[in-house]
Amino acid sequence: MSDRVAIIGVGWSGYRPITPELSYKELMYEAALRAYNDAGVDPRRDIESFVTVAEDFHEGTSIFDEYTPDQLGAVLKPMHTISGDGLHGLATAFMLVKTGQFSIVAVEGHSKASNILSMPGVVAYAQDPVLNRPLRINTHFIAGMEMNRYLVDSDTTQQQCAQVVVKNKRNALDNPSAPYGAKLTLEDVLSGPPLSWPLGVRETAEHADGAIVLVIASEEKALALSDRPIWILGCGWSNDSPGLENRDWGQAHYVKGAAQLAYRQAGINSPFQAIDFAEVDDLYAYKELQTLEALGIFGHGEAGQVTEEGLTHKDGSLPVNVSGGSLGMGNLLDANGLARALEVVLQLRGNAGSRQLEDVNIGLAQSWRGVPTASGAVAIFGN
Amino acid sequence: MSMRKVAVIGAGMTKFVRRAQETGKELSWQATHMALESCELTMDDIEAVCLGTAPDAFDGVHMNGEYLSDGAGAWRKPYMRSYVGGGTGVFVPIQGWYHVASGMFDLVLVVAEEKMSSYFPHAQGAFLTIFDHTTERPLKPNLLWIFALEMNRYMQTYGISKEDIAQVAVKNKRNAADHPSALLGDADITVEDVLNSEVLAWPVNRLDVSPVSDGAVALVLAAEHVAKRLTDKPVWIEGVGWNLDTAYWTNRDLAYPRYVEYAARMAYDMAGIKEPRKQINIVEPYDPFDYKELHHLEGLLLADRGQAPQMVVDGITQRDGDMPVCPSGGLLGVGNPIAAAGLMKVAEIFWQLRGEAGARQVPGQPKRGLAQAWGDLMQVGTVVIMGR
Amino acid sequence: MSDKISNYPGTSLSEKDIRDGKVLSIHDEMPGGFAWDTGIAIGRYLAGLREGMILGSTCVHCRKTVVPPRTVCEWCFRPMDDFVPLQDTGTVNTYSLCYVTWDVKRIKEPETPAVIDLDGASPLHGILHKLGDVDPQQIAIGMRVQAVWKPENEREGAITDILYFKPIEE
Amino acid sequence: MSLMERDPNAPSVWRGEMQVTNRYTFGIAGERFFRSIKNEGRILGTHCKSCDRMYVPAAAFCERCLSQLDEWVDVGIVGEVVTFTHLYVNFDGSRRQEPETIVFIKMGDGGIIHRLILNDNEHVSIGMQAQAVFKPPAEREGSILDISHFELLLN
Repeated sequence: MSDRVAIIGVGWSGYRPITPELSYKELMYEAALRAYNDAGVDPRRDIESFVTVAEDFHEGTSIFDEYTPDQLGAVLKPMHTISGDGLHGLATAFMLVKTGQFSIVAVEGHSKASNILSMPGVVAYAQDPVLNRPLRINTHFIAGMEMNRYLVDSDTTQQQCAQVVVKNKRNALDNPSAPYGAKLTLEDVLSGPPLSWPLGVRETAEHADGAIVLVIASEEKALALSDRPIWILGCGWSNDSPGLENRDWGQAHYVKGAAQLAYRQAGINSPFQAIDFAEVDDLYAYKELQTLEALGIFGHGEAGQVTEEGLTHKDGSLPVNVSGGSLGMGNLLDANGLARALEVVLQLRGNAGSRQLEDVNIGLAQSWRGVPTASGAVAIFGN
Repeated sequence: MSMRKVAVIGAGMTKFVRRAQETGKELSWQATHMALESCELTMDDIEAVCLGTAPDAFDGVHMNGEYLSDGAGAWRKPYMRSYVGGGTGVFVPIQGWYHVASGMFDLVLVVAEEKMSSYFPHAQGAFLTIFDHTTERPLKPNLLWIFALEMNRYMQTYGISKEDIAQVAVKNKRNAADHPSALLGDADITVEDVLNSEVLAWPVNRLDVSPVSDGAVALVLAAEHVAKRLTDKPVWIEGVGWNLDTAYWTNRDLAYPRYVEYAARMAYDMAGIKEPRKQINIVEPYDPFDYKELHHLEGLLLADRGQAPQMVVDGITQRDGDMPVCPSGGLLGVGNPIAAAGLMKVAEIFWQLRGEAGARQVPGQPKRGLAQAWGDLMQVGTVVIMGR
Repeated sequence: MSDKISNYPGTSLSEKDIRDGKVLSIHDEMPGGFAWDTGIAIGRYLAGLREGMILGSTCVHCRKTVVPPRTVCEWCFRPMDDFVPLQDTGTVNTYSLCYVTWDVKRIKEPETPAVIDLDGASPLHGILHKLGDVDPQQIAIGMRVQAVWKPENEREGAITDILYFKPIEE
Repeated sequence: MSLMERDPNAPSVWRGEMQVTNRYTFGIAGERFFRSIKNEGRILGTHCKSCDRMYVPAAAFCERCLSQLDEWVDVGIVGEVVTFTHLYVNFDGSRRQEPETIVFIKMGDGGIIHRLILNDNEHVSIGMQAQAVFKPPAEREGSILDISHFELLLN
């Protein structure tokens, strides 16, 4: 086993509601080229293994992994696909390096959500085909039901959830990669149309296109190639029951399991003390609050209140989703977690431009695979 | 830096059937449950789960890995699904290998499932959408095309006859007669039967092809210190390799699977194997079509280019030959529930090396075996080498 | 097999079992509409086909001309240098005579898919298409062929603007 | 990132369908679970002895310990509202004029996801009791739709 593992290069393309000028391959290529350039590596010579995260039905192609190698420089190299979130892909690269067999690995994730003409139908195809799908209920209902139960269990209010939208969309205005920034009031959010009560349309992330590539390296390579490697201190991932009937509707156990694994590696006992900032799932606004509690950063029922108090704001003591989150950057499908890891890396390097946080040394990224799943991952980074 | 050793300590599999009543979750559970029982472990012992399944279109569930997770034992555990098309079945144990070799986990479940019969009206329909959506799909290609195109190129390049290739189908279907899970075992099949079966896509006849199937297979992987505690017959994963060629499959020579060679070289290097033809005792190469077994033996460097057919003709690859190939019966005989079929090959090597393969046991107490799968658009090779 | 395994699970059904309702089943279909962005390279490829031209792309560094065109060379990872018009003639690299549809129903006259290595592209660089105007039994690897195009006013910028490739005498 | 020139007149999208058509069997547990709904109007669970959990809908295996479950139990047709939502979009994403109410009704340690039909002036809240309303036996096909909906059970 090697010692530490670092991110030595990042590249991205997008994120935008549509990307009509580029094919998905060209979008991936743009992100890859930037990442390799950033890391100072030649993929044909230096990168030893490649990982893409993708799902067939997001691409409109069965066995999509066929189409991954060329535009990443991975032809005739060990490359595989993980049907998971970008942070699952990152964890895979982390493990590959930890085996000692690979010293440089690239991870790619992308979204061409704008090319999917029937998104609700595609998402619904993830419902259990016998137990749930015959009911023909729009899959957002799962978020509505979960939010309802979470609000009751945790004494959280709709206003507190709406506050997440105000914060994240405001943060997005400082992120040139975020297409959905806006200056909204609490009233703007609360007066928006309902989607799946108590969940509103404005509390739901819209889709975006984009691609992200990260270059991961062993400690030895990282120190040789990079003057500012960002260390992966821990990663974890976990699943709760896939069955809607077997789940705990109030709590995100998939976050807890993933966090425990990541904290154990990073040696973190008190996440609120240890972590300087976090990028967490907010595909639906309540998810940010539920997730922060499941991560153990705040106690059960506290996340809403601290959000109102401004603790998670950009200038608060533990900024959350300074990038703008998914509410601001858009839902990038399988690439969501990589967008979050990317933001953490940029912040830890001091490369985050006008949204740069001061004095940050440890950041956390977390992702969820969206309805109807109970699956997600966590990664912790340090500079 | 020395790598952590990883062992296979348990295996389970369902029957491979044309249409299973079980849901995909239930098939996964049956195989997983059996694998745990085989090494007397419970879910409390398992630290992480790896799943392999091929296109979502088969099971007919978007994010099929998530759907199958409970059957694979993933409840509140770290769980991931890997995907390299048809190569997936031999990739999942590689995924399990890096879970353990990384030092992250000591005991990992590896599960592969496929329920092809859920695609309706015919499983082949799922393959219509594997081609490039803009430049190829409008031609309405079906899966048989690319195999037929590759087989023809292979035959033409080396002057190989259909008769020689048909011997592979005969050997594997005969071998499968001894496999309790097999769908298409046939102890009496002849070369004539294969050659006289209906032409699907010349040069491919019906009996050159493995059957569409449903099924699941599971393994338990353990780190060295745990494996030694749990069993006195661990089977070590000595080398792994995988490799992906360009998606532009009409821009390369289909006569030789260089991606298999690259994957094999990676695995041989890791296993310290210098002379594979001497050091590998049993081979389970991927055989969804009979010519593929030959193609892959060449890519694995176990036969010279164009010379694999002669090995079959000479009986070298029979179960009692010098280098038994597909003693399980392979995909041609046991069946081809894609990802599960690949993992079945790894399970076969496990059972063979432990001397637990029953009627299929190859003589001579083999020490080392190799399983290989292939997938995508004539594009990916996955290789696992195991030894006692 | 392992001594502990006495029984292999798995319940086999016949098509009739399901059709007759001996076991319960349900059908579904995913609404799967896509509008894939063609991008720089494939956009031009389709535009070329509309004009009756097959475009490849060339990498000066690797001295390769490939088809269909792409913006990056997969071998050296440099940007491709330019589009290159190829000839619409080529050589049959391999072919099949396919007697079944995708759902394995018999057809009388075989479909004749082939990989055609195009003149002007690097050796062994071709595209998937079909052969036509030929007795299927006369098709051979190495045969010289040429594209038969749809009439200009029917072309739409698609690979099907080429109807098929037919043998030529040279 | 390209040296190659974009053609502004080139077709910018290629449209196509990803054909995914399926037929699902109900599985070993699903077969019995839905047969009993169809034939008897009864909702069955299976009990895991080692985890002491009652799976509803009945499952063939315990997802926690992977034991085989063969203790089948009638769990009745009434349960508590664990959570609910008023949904303003249809299956295809189009907007609804009036929302539909979706509930999760607890039965055993699991439950049923379904629609809740509210009578005039009725309001649902978490913790209320609701009961399954079945289709007439002649219209049942062996499906989750054999339960027409749930309705509140008012004391």
